[in-house]
Amino acid sequence: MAEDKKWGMLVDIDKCIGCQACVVACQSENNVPINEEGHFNQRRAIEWIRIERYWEGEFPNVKARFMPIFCQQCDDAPCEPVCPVFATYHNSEGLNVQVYNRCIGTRFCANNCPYQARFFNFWEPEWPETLKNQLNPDVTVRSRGIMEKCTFCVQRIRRSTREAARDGEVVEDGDRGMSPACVNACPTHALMFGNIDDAESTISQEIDDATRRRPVSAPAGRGYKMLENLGTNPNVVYLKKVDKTAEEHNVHG
Amino acid sequence: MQDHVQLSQTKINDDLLAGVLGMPKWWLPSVVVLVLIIFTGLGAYGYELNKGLGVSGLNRPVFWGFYITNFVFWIGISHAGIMISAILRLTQAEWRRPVTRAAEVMTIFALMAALSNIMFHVGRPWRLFWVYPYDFSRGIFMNIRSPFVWDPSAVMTYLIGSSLFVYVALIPDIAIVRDKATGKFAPKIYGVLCLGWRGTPRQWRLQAIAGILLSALVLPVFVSVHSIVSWDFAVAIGVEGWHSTIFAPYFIIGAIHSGVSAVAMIMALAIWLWKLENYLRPDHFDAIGRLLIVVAVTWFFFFFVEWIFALYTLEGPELALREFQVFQAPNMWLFLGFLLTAFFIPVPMWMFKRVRRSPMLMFFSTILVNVGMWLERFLIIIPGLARRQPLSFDWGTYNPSIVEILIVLETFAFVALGMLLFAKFFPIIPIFDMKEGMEVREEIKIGRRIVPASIRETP
Amino acid sequence: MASHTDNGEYVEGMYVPFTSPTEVVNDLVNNHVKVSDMWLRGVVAASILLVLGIIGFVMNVMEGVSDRAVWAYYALMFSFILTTASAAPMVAIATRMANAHWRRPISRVAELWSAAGLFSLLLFIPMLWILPPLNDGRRSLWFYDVNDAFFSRVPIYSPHIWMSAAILALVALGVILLWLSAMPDLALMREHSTGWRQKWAARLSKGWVGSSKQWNMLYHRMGVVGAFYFMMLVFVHFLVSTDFLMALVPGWIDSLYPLTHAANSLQAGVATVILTMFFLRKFGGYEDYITLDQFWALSKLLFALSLLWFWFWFSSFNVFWYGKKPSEQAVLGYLMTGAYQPAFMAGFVLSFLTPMWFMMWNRVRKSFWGPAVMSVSVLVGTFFDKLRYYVPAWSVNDIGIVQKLGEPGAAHEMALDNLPKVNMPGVADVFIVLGVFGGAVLFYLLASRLIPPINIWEQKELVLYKFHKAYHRTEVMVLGKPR
Amino acid sequence: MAKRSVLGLFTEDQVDEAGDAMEALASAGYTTNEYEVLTGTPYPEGTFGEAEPKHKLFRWPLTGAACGFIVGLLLTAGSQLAFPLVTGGKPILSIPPMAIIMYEGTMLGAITFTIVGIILESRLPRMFMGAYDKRISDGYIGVTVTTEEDRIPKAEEVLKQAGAGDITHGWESN
Repeated sequence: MAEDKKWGMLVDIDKCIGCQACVVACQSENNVPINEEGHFNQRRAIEWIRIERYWEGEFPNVKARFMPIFCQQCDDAPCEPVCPVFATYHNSEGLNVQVYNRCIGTRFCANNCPYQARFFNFWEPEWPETLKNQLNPDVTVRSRGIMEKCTFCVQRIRRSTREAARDGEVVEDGDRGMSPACVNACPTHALMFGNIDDAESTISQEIDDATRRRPVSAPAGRGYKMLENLGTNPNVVYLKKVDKTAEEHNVHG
Repeated sequence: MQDHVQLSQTKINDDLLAGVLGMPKWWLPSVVVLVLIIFTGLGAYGYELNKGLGVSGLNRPVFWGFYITNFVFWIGISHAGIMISAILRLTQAEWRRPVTRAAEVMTIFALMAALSNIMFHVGRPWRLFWVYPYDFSRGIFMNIRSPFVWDPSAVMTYLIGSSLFVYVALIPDIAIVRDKATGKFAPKIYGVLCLGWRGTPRQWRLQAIAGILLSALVLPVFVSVHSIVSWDFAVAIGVEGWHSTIFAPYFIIGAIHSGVSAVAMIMALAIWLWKLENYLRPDHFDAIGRLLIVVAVTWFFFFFVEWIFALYTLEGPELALREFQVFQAPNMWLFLGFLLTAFFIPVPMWMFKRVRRSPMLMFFSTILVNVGMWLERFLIIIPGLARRQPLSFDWGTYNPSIVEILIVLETFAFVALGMLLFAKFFPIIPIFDMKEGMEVREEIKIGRRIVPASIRETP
Repeated sequence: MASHTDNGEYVEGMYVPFTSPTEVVNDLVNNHVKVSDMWLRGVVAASILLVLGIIGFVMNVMEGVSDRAVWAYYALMFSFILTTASAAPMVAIATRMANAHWRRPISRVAELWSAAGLFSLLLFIPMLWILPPLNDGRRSLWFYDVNDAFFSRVPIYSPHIWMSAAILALVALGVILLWLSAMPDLALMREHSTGWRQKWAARLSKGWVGSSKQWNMLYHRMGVVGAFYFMMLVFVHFLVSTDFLMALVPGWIDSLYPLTHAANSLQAGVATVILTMFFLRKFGGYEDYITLDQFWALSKLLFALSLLWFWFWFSSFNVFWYGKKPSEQAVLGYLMTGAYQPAFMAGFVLSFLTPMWFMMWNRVRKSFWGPAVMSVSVLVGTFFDKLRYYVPAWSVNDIGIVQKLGEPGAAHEMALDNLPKVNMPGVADVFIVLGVFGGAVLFYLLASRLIPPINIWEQKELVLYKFHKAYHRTEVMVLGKPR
Repeated sequence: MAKRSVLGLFTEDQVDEAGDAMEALASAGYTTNEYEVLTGTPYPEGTFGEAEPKHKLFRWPLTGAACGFIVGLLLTAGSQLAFPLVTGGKPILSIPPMAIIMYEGTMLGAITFTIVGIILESRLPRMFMGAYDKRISDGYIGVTVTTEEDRIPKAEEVLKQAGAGDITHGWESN
């Protein structure tokens, strides 16, 4: 069990059925404000994880393709260096963290994110009275004028490591409910979370198996990373749909 | 050739101080109007502060809009000041004399306007000072790897530098105002401002050196400022069409294009407002027109190269972006307007001597240029952000809200007001420089031809 | 009207011209017609080098034109001549447009370099065979794309066609400019000289009698030709740096580079002129004309252009470095930090750091040795800078795009994945470098015998428009601004 | 002790007379830092036969540049080392950004120091105007002598002889 951590995610497009359970789970876990219709029309909806739906083929034999997209926690994240106030940086566990208190809202990071995984609080977030009490006490409620994005549910990671430390154990992937809300919520286990620095961990096994004989110029397994040509080195690996017609979409985003 | 008018020093004083000692009747009304516009804009900003940036037209993925466009535009305008005064001082071009100060003053107010745009733009402006190494209590400094830290450092350097530059060049004229001003306090105040200038040979000598030395020092800064502004965009790899190495020089030359045009505009205005036709001669417009042709053509070449290399890659997303920029409404119309106003209407106009020598025509052609250059910035920033790229699920659009429009108008009013106020308290045309110009003018008689000449101190 | 010494010379910091045009004429004509042995030595040395170069060229031809890597150094030298000799006339053109009086003694010195343009034309011919046409998938300005119905209709030899046309135009313009500005002087030669020189002058001066009509035409034409020369120069650099350089390296997309190529050439051109001035002054016997004024003014220009060098380089580098795109990182690594790093460092130090540091000081700028030494540094620096671009680029042999163009999004992946082996200069390459250098100098020396290297008529104008006069208790300089 | 100063006023076209006055003053034994010519416009150097003013301006920009450079270096390197946060896989000491900010610092230092230098080198700010005449702004040329009280009348005499129109007196203290 390796001590050094590098959290990663594995998304199996083949298993995704586009049920949006992850989206709902994420919203309630991370105190993401309710996206009313208005917000969507203004293109200001905040979804840390979103299911992108692409239609493929011509009617009648048209297929829906689903693609869960969230912060890829890139190693060479283009969003990090451009923040003038260190509001976002790379922490020791390979996470691209967002420090809300520091953010002054230049929205530079959002421009530089090729995955558009960053969201800006254009309005003061509001919840109906009835929902006020279900806010997650472990997660900051972001004020208006700052950026936010997927954190791999860092609060869960922290809690489980803390508890493990208390019991004198080293936390394993997935136990003590450490994996992000979206992963727990996915009915088809399309999402997998874990420490990719640890060669034994299930996720590393999966990724290794899926991405053998990289780079993408000579594609082997189903594994690929989004927009790899930009050299952002994401920590999220996608697995192609097992379907010839899907390839173009998946390989190049 | 130099169809100039030789004037006595008293005459020069009276003409150029008319706006300072007296008050033209149009002055107060126009100030009132401008102040009203400014208050409207600030009201809109207050509303934005209160409600949040939701009141603007910004959205995901178009996170930058009018404010940044306007920021870049004003930075561009600000570049004319140093461009005109520094380069023409260094080349000792005689026609610089009347235009330098107006240009430099415009630099200062344009820079302030640009900075204010950043304030309008950010989500939490009350913490904007965090980009400076100031806040020790917070226990963290700014991230100097961010172009948004390079920007403030460069712009502040430029602002401080050019303000001091203007002040030093202003001292002898303040002394003149001190001698001319009447009333109880004015002479005292000006006396303090001019630091007790008396006009000894030593002071004049250093004044001359200051012109050259400071020009040489400010020029590199002026180059760096807009390069850095361009890197705000060029270093980004997330946005198609921004990641291009040519951006730095391309922005510079664009800035000069719009800035020099702005100077020509101000010259025309000065003629009409302060009746300075004896000082701003058709020759000056002719010269600035020639300069503008060169600048505009160079700028167009850069524009051309930038496009060639966008297509050179034959990359799908890049081509898609360009297609979106040029062939899809509304960008299509903006692009068309931009090409016409920034290049294809004014430049052919300037080709004719008659146009170059007419303040009226120069005024309108240069206004066109600035409209065009504003559109250019808009077309660089927005279509790229609309993300015509593989993740087609997130394509965006942008419609500015009334709040943004009001605030943009406010910046224009602000610069205009700044110029008017400055012109009320200080001579907007450098008096001593004009006098010197009259002093050094010479003529050489060769046979029947009289060649204009000018006196230089022997090196 | 002005206080003069009786002879044109350089008296404490200020240039005192000749009093009368006739003196100017006599002095310059005499100086021009006599053959100095310094000149003969120069010709002999240059010819020897040229012969070496031809030997080297033949050695390369033996190896054949199929492998581009063999010709890397040849391409380097072509671009070097294009960057130095072809850019030198700009000094004359620009200053003439700015109507700067100090240019008058040296405008011809600069223009004569367009004679060396003929040599660069010769150099260019073999490159047509070495470079592949578009149909083997090399990138190009002409958007050749085997898959695209429209683009594939582009003639596959477009780069060669356009480049040849452009460089031909450039050289032609240069020679025409030289001829135009020489016309009045040739007329002088026609009157004042004898033998073959007189015949040649008579033929070329085209019945120049110096009527005011002719003068107006001359000024006008020189302006137009000069402007076109500048445009063509920029265009040629644009084509060379894209179709003959960047296109060869997959993933090298630097939209600023064509302009960098042109801007650097201006810097090198100024350096070339300064160095030529220096030699003409030292060995050509023109001390009275090429004075501190010229060195001072040109060294300011060189200083500014050296700063520009850094700005262009940094603008490209910063964007690549910050962007971290793999394709761009690969190119940076190959051209800058890789095996060619020494060449890059040499270029950086000699073309930027040294001039910047030393020419900051007026004492260096306002001297004869300072600018000369700095120009040597700049020229050597330019050589190494061009080396680190051309040699690696021409060593890339598999452009390797064709097979990728089929795949979706192939353009993204056009990156330099396998680095070619380092290309060290062989004997032939050294010979070629020396030979090209010698050839250019030889062309200049020969031309300087046919046409006076100091512009006599502009020198006469100087006497009219620039003189000193007493002003109350001091003396000032009066500068006329004709036109 | 308190000094007094006297000013002789010459008209715009009395340039040479003003020059004469300066020469006369010199020959009357006044030192060059006692008498000065005041003009409303810059005349070419030495028009009145005055000596070229010596100044040490050129050390100012260099000092300023050096200071600015050092500050920039400390600031950039220091802030990165003090908060070693990795951003975008860039090195902790990233040279290009440091270069940019150090450059700005250098230029800012150079410019501000130059301005200060120019003001100080031109002997400004000056607390006491001494003998001065507003008409100098209208192109009149003033020759002023600043010296001990007892030598004032002689200076006045000299100025009058040289053809000075009006004579004004002023107090000087330094």
